[in-house]
Amino acid sequence: MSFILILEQVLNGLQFGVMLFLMAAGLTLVFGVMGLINLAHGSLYMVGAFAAAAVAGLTGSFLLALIASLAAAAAAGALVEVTVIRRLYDRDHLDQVLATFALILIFSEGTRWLFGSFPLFLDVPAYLSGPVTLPFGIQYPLYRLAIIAIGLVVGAGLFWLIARTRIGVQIRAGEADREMIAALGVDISKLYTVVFALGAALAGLAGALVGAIQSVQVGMGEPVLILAFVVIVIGGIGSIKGALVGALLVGLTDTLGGVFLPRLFALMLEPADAASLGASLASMLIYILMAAVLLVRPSGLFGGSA
Amino acid sequence: MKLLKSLAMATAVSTLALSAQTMAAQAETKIGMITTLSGGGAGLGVDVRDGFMLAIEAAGRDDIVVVIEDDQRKPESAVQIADRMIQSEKVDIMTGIIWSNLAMAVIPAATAQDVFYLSPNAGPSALAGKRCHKNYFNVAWQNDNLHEAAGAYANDASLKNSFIMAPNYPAGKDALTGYKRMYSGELAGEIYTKLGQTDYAAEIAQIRASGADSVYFFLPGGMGISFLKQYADSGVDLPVVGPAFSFDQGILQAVGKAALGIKNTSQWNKDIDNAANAAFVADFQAKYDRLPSLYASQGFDTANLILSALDKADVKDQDAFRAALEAAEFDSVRGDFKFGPNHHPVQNIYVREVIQEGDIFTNKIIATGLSNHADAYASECKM
Amino acid sequence: MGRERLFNAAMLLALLAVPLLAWGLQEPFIITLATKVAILALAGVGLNIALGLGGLVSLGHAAFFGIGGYAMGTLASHAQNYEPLFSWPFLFEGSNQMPLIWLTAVLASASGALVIGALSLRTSGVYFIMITLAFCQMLYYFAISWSAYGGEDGLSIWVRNEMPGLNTLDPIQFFAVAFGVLCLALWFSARLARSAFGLALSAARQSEERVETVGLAPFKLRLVAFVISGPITGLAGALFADLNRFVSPTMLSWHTSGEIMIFVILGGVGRLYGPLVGAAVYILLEHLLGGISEYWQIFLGLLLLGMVLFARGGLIGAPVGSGGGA
Amino acid sequence: MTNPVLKVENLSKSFGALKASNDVSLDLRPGEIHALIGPNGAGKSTLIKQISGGLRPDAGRIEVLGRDVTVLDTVARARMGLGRTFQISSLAMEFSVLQNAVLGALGARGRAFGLFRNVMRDAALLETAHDALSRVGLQDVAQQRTADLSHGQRRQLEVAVALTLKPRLFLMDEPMAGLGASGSKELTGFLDALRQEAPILLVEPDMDAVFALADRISVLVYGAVIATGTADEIRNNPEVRRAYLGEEELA
Repeated sequence: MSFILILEQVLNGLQFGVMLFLMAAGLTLVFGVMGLINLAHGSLYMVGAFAAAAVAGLTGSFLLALIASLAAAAAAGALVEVTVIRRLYDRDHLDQVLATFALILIFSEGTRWLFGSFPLFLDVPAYLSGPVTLPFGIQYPLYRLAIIAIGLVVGAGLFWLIARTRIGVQIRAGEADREMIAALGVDISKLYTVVFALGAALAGLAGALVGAIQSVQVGMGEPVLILAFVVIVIGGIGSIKGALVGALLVGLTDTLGGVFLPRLFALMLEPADAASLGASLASMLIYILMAAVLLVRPSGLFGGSA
Repeated sequence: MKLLKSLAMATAVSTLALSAQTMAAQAETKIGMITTLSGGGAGLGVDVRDGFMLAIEAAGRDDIVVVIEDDQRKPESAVQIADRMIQSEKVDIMTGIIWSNLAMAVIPAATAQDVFYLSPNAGPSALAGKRCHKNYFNVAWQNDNLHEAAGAYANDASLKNSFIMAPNYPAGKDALTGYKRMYSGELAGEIYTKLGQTDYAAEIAQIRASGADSVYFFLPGGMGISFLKQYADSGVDLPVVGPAFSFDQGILQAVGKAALGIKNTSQWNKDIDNAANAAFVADFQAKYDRLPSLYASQGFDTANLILSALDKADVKDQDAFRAALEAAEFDSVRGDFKFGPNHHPVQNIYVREVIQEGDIFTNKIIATGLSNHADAYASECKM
Repeated sequence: MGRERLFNAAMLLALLAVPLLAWGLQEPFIITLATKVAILALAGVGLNIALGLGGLVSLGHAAFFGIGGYAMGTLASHAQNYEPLFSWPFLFEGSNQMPLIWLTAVLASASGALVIGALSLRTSGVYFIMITLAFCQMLYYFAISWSAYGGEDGLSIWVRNEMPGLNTLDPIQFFAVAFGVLCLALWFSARLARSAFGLALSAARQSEERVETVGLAPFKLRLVAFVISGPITGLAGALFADLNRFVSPTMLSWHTSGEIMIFVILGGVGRLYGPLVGAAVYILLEHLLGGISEYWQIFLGLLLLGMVLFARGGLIGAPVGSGGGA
Repeated sequence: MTNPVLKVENLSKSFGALKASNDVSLDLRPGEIHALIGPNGAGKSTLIKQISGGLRPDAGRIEVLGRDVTVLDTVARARMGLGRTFQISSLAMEFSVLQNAVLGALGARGRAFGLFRNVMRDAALLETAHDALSRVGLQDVAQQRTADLSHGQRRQLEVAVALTLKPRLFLMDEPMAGLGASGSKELTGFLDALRQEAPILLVEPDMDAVFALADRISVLVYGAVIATGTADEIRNNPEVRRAYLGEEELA
């Protein structure tokens, strides 16, 4: 159990956390401002990845692909908001769950109809590929460092937008009291479309960034969606700060748990059992973490209203 | 264009079947195909169906009706469709299932109701051993075979300390058991990852620290793509060996140059030189505008096996038809094809290497991992 | 209320008539389909007690559906392999008798509901939805790696379990069993809705403060509702596993929770026969659309979306008009 | 004077800098109506919420019938006979008027886990419910949905539901709000008789009703009780006059 391996795993945890933050930020924003549960958020992640793969295939430029992922996801988000989501704001969570559950079906099979049934090619650009040696002699993929950097930059941008800009003021006011800002003459419907499209763009970017090192295929958004929900619940729904803390917590727990639990059990049980028991407990770990947090703080670490 | 064509054909065939259902002409042979045609794993089902239909249409017989249904990779849907095909559409033969868990849900019940089941893919160990059945045939392989061949190849390539990895589910455990059955070297590590895991940074770090001399992994579908891309990007350049599932035609294009040079084991490749194989590859590419994958070859062989048996016996006379199937006198794309006592293939399993032809990634055979290899469960099977 | 009662009776009769007709025409598959509708409606009736009556939006009811399924799977697999399940305090080799299996399924899912309920009911709103989802996912991942009972490959039972006095292999008789249990559950939930407990639980859904002020503890009411709701969905799980003669972790996945919730919402939340109508429509759609095209799920998605956006009161609300409710 | 039904000693509660309750002490004696008046934002509702158990005080004690209830929750206090009506009515809107009353009677009985028998055919509960409804004059709208009631009728239903609990004391938060002149007069008469059944701590801005009904009045300003006494004592108390009544000439 070398020190270098532990450090490398912590970096992996951070990278996973940052990616989860991009997903969770949009989700918690949409719920915080509009009080809407959006199960189709994972589909926007997929739309971003597919758009990036398509543009990278045509133009060969990774930068254009990232821009395309932001644009495509934002456009898809805005379209869905105007046609469907707009009718759901005054409905209860039940109808929102069912409507967005239906959207998942439409997005998944629609994407498969357009792009075919096989995974798409999206690769790390040459200038970002290969490992780089960090202090303490750690060999770490440059691209993952890039993801951490991009994630933190986008995160800082989001905090700046929320804290400093006009839209930020409207978003925070909207979170506090939706009826009030309508009364104050803020064009509610435009604000909601912008917030929803912003959340979608963030998810699309996450999809594109991760798509380069994972598989761009139909249904890739779903496992990430569940993780994003776990993150915003731990962090406290509606709080961007909560989403960041929750994302890093889940990222580290999932990564380090997956590595150290099997070794922990290996001390007690013989290898084969330790490996499978460790692996199964590791996959349950984040759900145990979420249940524990909710029992101690029923509305998340930084949670406001339920 | 090709999507619309296969879409139209599939609808035509199933509507034809539905209309034909009322007048169940005696002479007719009805085949029910249940496979995964929607969701993430749809690529495999589409390949098996396209390979199968290529052979059926080439035969141009009008006394065969094929009913195709999508199981959405859900066991209860597969069971529901199987019940309908057996109880209401009275099919004689069934095929198509890709995944082991769906196979376990459907096959025992189907064979118990006197329906022949020819598996074009899933080969769970239970159905090859204690719970084999006279009406059950597997045309592809038993799940462990490709992994056993990889173990044998590791010995030949004098790999002494390999790090092995698979998802934490039955097929994953079977895979590593199969590899260890043939592999005689040391194990630098044996880890099970979460099913559907997409980030392997933690595992790659463990490989780097384990001092292994090679890596053997079984990660089907999207899991394999993620692992290969992250492995190529991590700077760990230990040789990698895997089963064909992560290197077949549908997956290779999404992995790209990260897979170049990687050795993988398969019972089929497009460069096996026999007439049937060359014709199959050409016809498939002409009809579907893409290179066939090993799943397509398995679908194609399954159809030709049925056609050869129908030439010799009527499917209603079950014993005669079973004997015809066991004889397996058809020219398989894999060359000579014969069944073992438990109706699983006894065949060569080759070692392939990933190469690039133009802008298409594909494989070429470099060695034979195991020749005339039967599965390890045949002895437990008492038909 | 009269019109709704008439509509409900018509729905129940339809569910009875279709398989009987199919039995006459020797169409066993239609009977199996009707049995599946009855069983999934039963799962919905279970959820509707917590969701419709108590306002508890649980996205984790697949946990009980799966526990019931695995209770059946465990007992039946030990019975068919003659391996003892446990030898202390008495040698028990599993069983393939439905009554004993149902009892085990009900007890197992009730204790599951007690544990999950006691922990989850400390939260409310979206947090409650998410914590129930979390417990369900925990069981899902546990089942996948629990190789003793097949893990992800699932567990197949060769022969359907027996019911004294009936041949459950005959589709129509197994339909009768499922239909009977569904009618029992509908009768029980109707009585429950009009009982003292039903009144208090429904009041807690409308105004928690009012219930506290009259001296009743909302937490206890909701926990009891959860512990009544869980086993009914668990019993449906056992029957579903018997229908397919197969148990697998997919019964525990959050998709299954979503589908059970769809049955309740489609039919109209809080409507007594909502789950019956919802399950029937959903399965009919899945069956009919399945054949049309490879991309049939797009149409299913569009139809579901249309129903949510335009049929406000659910499928029962539309023809029967508002009013009614618990 | 037997010992008081309700005793509040040095109750304090602050939200950040705001001292909503500032060392409040008061009591409620049997057969008495004790009115609590004060300008808006004086902390009347916060005080009621602490007495009923909805809010935990920072300091101080609350005693009901001689037992310390400071740490008990709303449900426990209700079971000890503390009946309450709300400033913003909190009723089961989907229920009929009768169902809300039966809910109260069920609460009084304490056991709500009858799973089978139809609660609306339970003779004992129905009798209590109908009796309470007729006492507040709602018996002829018993079958109407609560959501369709007028604001005044909802105030009456709040009182009726409290009655079904057969409480040992009443906490009433502005029961007259929204009632017309005739409604207020009627309710004033009703409360006057009610005091024999159980004493009432009444928060009410309607001065005529307060001075007509209250045996004692406490004046709450900025969270503190500045004076307690009979109607006349309060009317002539200079501090009260300056802090609260100001120029408003008393009838």
